[in-house]
Amino acid sequence: MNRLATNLPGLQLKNPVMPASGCFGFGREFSGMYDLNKLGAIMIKATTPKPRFGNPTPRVAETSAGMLNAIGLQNPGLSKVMEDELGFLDKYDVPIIANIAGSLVEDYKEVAREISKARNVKALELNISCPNVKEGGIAFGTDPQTAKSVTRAVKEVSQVPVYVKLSPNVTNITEIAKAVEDGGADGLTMINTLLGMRLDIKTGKPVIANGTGGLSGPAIKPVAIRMIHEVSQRVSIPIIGMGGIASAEDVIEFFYAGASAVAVGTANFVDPFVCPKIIEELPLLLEKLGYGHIAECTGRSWKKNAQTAYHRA
Amino acid sequence: MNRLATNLPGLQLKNPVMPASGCFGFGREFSGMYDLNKLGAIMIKATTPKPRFGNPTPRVAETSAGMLNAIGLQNPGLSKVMEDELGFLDKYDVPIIANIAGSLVEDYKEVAREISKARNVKALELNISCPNVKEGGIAFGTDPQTAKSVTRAVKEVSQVPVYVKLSPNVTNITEIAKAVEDGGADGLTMINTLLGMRLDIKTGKPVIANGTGGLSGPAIKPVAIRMIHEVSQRVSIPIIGMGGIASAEDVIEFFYAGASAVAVGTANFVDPFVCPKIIEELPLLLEKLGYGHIAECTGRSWKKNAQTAYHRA
Amino acid sequence: MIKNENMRVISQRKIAKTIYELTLEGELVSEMHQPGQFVHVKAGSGFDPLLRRPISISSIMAEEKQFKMIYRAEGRGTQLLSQKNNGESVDVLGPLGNGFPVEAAYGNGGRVLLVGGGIGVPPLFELSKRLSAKGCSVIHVLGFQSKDNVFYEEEFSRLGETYVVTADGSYGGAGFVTDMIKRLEEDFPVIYACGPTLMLRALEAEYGHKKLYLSLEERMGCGIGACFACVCHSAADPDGHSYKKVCSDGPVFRAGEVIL
Amino acid sequence: MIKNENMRVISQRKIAKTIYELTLEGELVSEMHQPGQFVHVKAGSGFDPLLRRPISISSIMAEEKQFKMIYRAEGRGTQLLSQKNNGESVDVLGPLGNGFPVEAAYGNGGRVLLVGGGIGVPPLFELSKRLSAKGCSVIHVLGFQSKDNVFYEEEFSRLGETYVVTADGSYGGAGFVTDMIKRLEEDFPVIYACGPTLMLRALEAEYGHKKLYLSLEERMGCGIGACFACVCHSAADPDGHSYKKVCSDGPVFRAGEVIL
Ligand SMILES: Cc1cc2nc3c(=O)[nH]c(=O)nc-3n(C[C@H](O)[C@H](O)[C@H](O)COP(=O)(O)OP(=O)(O)OC[C@H]3O[C@@H](n4cnc5c(N)ncnc54)[C@H](O)[C@@H]3O)c2cc1C
Ligand SMILES: Cc1cc2nc3c(=O)[nH]c(=O)nc-3n(C[C@H](O)[C@H](O)[C@H](O)COP(=O)(O)OP(=O)(O)OC[C@H]3O[C@@H](n4cnc5c(N)ncnc54)[C@H](O)[C@@H]3O)c2cc1C
Ligand SMILES: Cc1cc2nc3c(=O)[nH]c(=O)nc-3n(C[C@H](O)[C@H](O)[C@H](O)COP(=O)(O)O)c2cc1C
Ligand SMILES: Cc1cc2nc3c(=O)[nH]c(=O)nc-3n(C[C@H](O)[C@H](O)[C@H](O)COP(=O)(O)O)c2cc1C
Ligand code: FES
Ligand code: FES
Repeated sequence: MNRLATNLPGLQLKNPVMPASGCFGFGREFSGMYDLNKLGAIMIKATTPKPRFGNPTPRVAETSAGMLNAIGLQNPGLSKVMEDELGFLDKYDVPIIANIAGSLVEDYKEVAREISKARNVKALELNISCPNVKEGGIAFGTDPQTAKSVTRAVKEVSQVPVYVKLSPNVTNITEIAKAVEDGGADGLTMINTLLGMRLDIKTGKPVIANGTGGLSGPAIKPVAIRMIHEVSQRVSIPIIGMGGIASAEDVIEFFYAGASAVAVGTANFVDPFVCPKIIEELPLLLEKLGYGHIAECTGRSWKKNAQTAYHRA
Repeated sequence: MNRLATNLPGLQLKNPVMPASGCFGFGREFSGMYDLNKLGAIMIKATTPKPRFGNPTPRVAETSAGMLNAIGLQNPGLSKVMEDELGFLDKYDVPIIANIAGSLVEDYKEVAREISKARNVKALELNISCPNVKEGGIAFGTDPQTAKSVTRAVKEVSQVPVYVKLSPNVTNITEIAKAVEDGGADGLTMINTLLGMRLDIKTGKPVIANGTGGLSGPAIKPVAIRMIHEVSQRVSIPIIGMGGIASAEDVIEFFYAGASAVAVGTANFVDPFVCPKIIEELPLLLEKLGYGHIAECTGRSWKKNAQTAYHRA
Repeated sequence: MIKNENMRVISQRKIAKTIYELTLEGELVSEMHQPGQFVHVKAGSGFDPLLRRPISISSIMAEEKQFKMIYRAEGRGTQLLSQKNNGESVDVLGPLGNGFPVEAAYGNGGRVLLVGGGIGVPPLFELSKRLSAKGCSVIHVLGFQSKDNVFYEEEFSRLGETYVVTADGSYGGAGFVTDMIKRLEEDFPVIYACGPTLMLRALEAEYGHKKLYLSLEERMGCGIGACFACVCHSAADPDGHSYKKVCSDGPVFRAGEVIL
Repeated sequence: MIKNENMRVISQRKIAKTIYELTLEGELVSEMHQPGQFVHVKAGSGFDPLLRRPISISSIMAEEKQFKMIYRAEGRGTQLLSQKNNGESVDVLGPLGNGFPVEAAYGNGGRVLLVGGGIGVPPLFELSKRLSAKGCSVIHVLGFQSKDNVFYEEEFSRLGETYVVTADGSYGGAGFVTDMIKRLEEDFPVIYACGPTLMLRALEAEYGHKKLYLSLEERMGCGIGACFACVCHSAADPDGHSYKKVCSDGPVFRAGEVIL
């Protein structure tokens, strides 16, 4: 019995577990550690039109049950990503979700137009929630109108379904979610990091060079669950959930909240084998809990009958 | 040398460390464990005009390095608080900060008018950020105009300075902070809890009966630091900082961010002696770090010269 | 008085499936006076897990400055606790709450019934010791899920007649403690009980008119009465705003005092 | 190949003020081939602390399937690590990174200079062992803060001439390693160094034209090249977007390869 196969717009997934963008590079490093074919999909590092070096170091800091990062969207730029990275990943039978970013709407459009032509890119993830860059990023994700229009712009040029990645740093996440749904989003991914900061006790200055950074890891899981629970009841597009996932139990909790697939971020740094481990454990856990298929868990916290034929492969 | 004495509007504090509202009841329980006179001040549990039972149980759930609560502002009501609780606390030489809440602006005004007359109440803490009640609470704290007008209404009737407690569940906390400053707030207290949720892996239902709850504890510290860092640079009223404080080092970090005093919440549950412990350790830590007075730390992360005569007693 | 102490592990024993008996030593023991009180235990260092775990005091050895607790290692906190070895220390806050009123059993005639369910069984042990020491004749009815989970049958038997039931019938009588009590066909003027809420409700329905004392369980924050996490409605005012805190007013209440 | 293993603690020794030497055993040792590589250690169970800690491999005993690391117990992670006792296990990911190119020292004539500062000293030990084994004549200049912090002087002395300097002059020569190197008045065609960035910069300024290999330190997320936390600019393109990752391209670079 295949309890994990999952279909989402553009994505036929062996299982609904994938590494989150920015926490898996372009897969090369992990490919030496396990067979990437085990993954449901791969969300690659944010790609911008031109190469970006990102922020000065230190770029990460540890917090209680979490970490801050301010990488600043470092990436080799659209053409290198398409040639080298997507080329490398093409030998795997794994759909790629390309995380796209930029400073201007034009940037998003440019990356979307090109990268969506790549053979293995099956969906885009529109990153309008990066808290670590001065322009673009989160600025697009905190205002409903802006979020909607960048979604629409990207939808117009993309060859593949577009998932929009939401920022948790907002008063009303449902409003943003509905706006991007209106703008034509095929799905949502949530949550990106919470904006945070740590100060060095000796110097009084921020621990990371950028000052603020994005908070991720188990610490933010309750915020992610709350937001997915809220949004999933009010939109009709599927949600790929993320934020602190580190175990098969966490995956189920995200499904209960309303997710139809999940991504694992920070936990890859703690245990680089975490994704295949979760994928291996999930069927056993589902069996123990009495579910024939993981899709039965979606929205169980609020649905009368959680099963939706739609998400099930 | 007294490195800790701190003056804030209405508050002459032996030291700038106090238990946070809702995490210390009305002090009775702790009074059997240590001498409450050691505390800088006490922020008592939210008081509403009438008694409130609060939400059904379970009301708390553990999360990674944090906890969720949905107490729902349970309290014995204004008149009992004034008679029994403030009466009891009157035998201590500790200023009381009365946390006031309600469903309507009229409720806030009623509690403010009366409770500010109590001899030991030296300031009010206007709770417009409780995420656990259907009416009032957070609804007042997420819109700048509403926040400003409830602040103004309370200021009109209060006999003592008014501190407004901000919610972190907003897109732009500076905007709210400036609005309540405009409304006449004498100070800010921040942050209240982040809205979160946990689902039970067996039942699929929320672990706490209320569904969502407020996330507190070390997990949220980076968010608190970031917000205080941001707001303290843009308002000219002092900030009492809170959110995950559990050690003297944490206190210094909050001062660096821009706080002029701090409150300790969740950590009281983990170690009921945490407040006196921190108060004892602070002078030693300040000495080690080379500060003559804790006020020198305020805003050090962003100020050229952090010392402000104003905050120093 | 409530104290906080790093107590020394004297022994850690697995006594049934996932059930451990932990003996700790320290000054705090001299504050323990009443059976049915509990301690609040910090299972790990650091902030994960963050909160303390409430665990009943199951046996007090005042002279040795030792006490025992019996707990089920299930979640992260109790699992970490079960990994503590001899000589290591455990951060304990306590004793907390109001326990079983032993005096209530004096001079009522008849035997005193102690009813325990699962991890509600432990606090009855110190209670039974004290009642026996005072010359009361005690009888124990202990319910468990299954044979694997049964513990302390022999220890209780030494203090008085002991009946074990298991929900799945794999050991002792089959069914619930209430079934067993009925089968005993005896009138107990005083009953003390600790176990799952459903069990307590059943007992209250049947024996609420007796002197019945129930030890409740509720999720806790502080454990000392300060956070309002563990409240229940007073029976006198079921929909109103009067309440009792399980941690500091309880965990033991007389039947009829609060809404279960 | 990079592996993840719960390795067994063989010994844990305090060898200087806050400095510990930890010996671990496991299969992972058979993957360790190069001095200057590091492991990524999970110090506690659970999520506090969350991240792994990068610690250099200081000695490889391939036959015993054991290796040593030497670390300073300062923050929460390393303090937890220092509490691990014999027989307990430590979660290790490794070996990581590219270490010191031992071959670079072959056939250059003259003695090979190894320069270490503080907790940069440990990886030089395995390097020195290997160079010595290959017949190279090694000389060590080791800098520490103060007398209390000095470690492994004897161990290094057994492998070659060893000069210790302390910043406060409380032991050995006073001052910095660079002062000591000057005092040696010898021309070293090949130099390997590990220590604080300021020390590495000083060495680069003075000896950058030699075969100088520097082991860098940077805050890390993943330790395997996936998160872009630990990048530095390529020297060829100081303001551009080309970069090296300390964790997977380094931690050892040839002087002039990256911007320190
Ligand atoms: C007054 C009192 C006395 C108790 N005495 C005993 C005893 O003697 N032996 C024993 O095995 N258990 C006892 N319990 C139950 C015990 O507290 C829980 O089993 C324990 O807290 C679970 O922790 P965990 O780390 O295994 O679970 P986790 O799932 O990690 O716990 C998560 C959170 O939920 C709380 N929690 C989970 N289950 C319970 C529960 N049943 N009751 C209260 N809080 C819970 C935990 O305290 C923690 O805050 C008692 C509970 C109370 C209230
Ligand atoms: C390649 C490499 C090899 C190293 N080898 C050694 C060694 O052999 N012996 C040794 O004692 N130390 C070594 N270090 C430094 C060591 O990693 C830090 O001292 C350690 O991570 C601090 O952890 P903590 O728990 O004490 O401090 P905390 O303050 O709790 O650390 C908080 C966070 O900051 C990071 N951090 C703190 N200081 C450093 C630092 N100096 N470098 C990198 N990250 C840091 C931690 O890894 C953690 O993520 C090495 C560092 C690197 C990059
Ligand atoms: C080091 C790091 C880099 C990240 N880079 C990106 C990125 O490039 N694009 C993006 O959309 N999200 C990025 N994220 C956010 C994650 O994809 C994820 O949304 C977030 O970390 C929450 O999940 P987690 O708690 O499992 O890490 C990054 C996160 C981390 C920790
Ligand atoms: C159990 C509990 C009850 C609380 N009740 C109140 C309250 O009545 N009024 C209020 O303003 N804040 C209340 N808070 C919020 C705290 O005062 C504090 O702002 C928050 O918990 C963050 O600080 P901490 O991380 O130190 O706990 C409560 C928090 C907890 C955990
Ligand atoms: S647990 Fe805090 S009041 Fe009972
Ligand atoms: S630490 Fe992640 S890339 Fe180097």
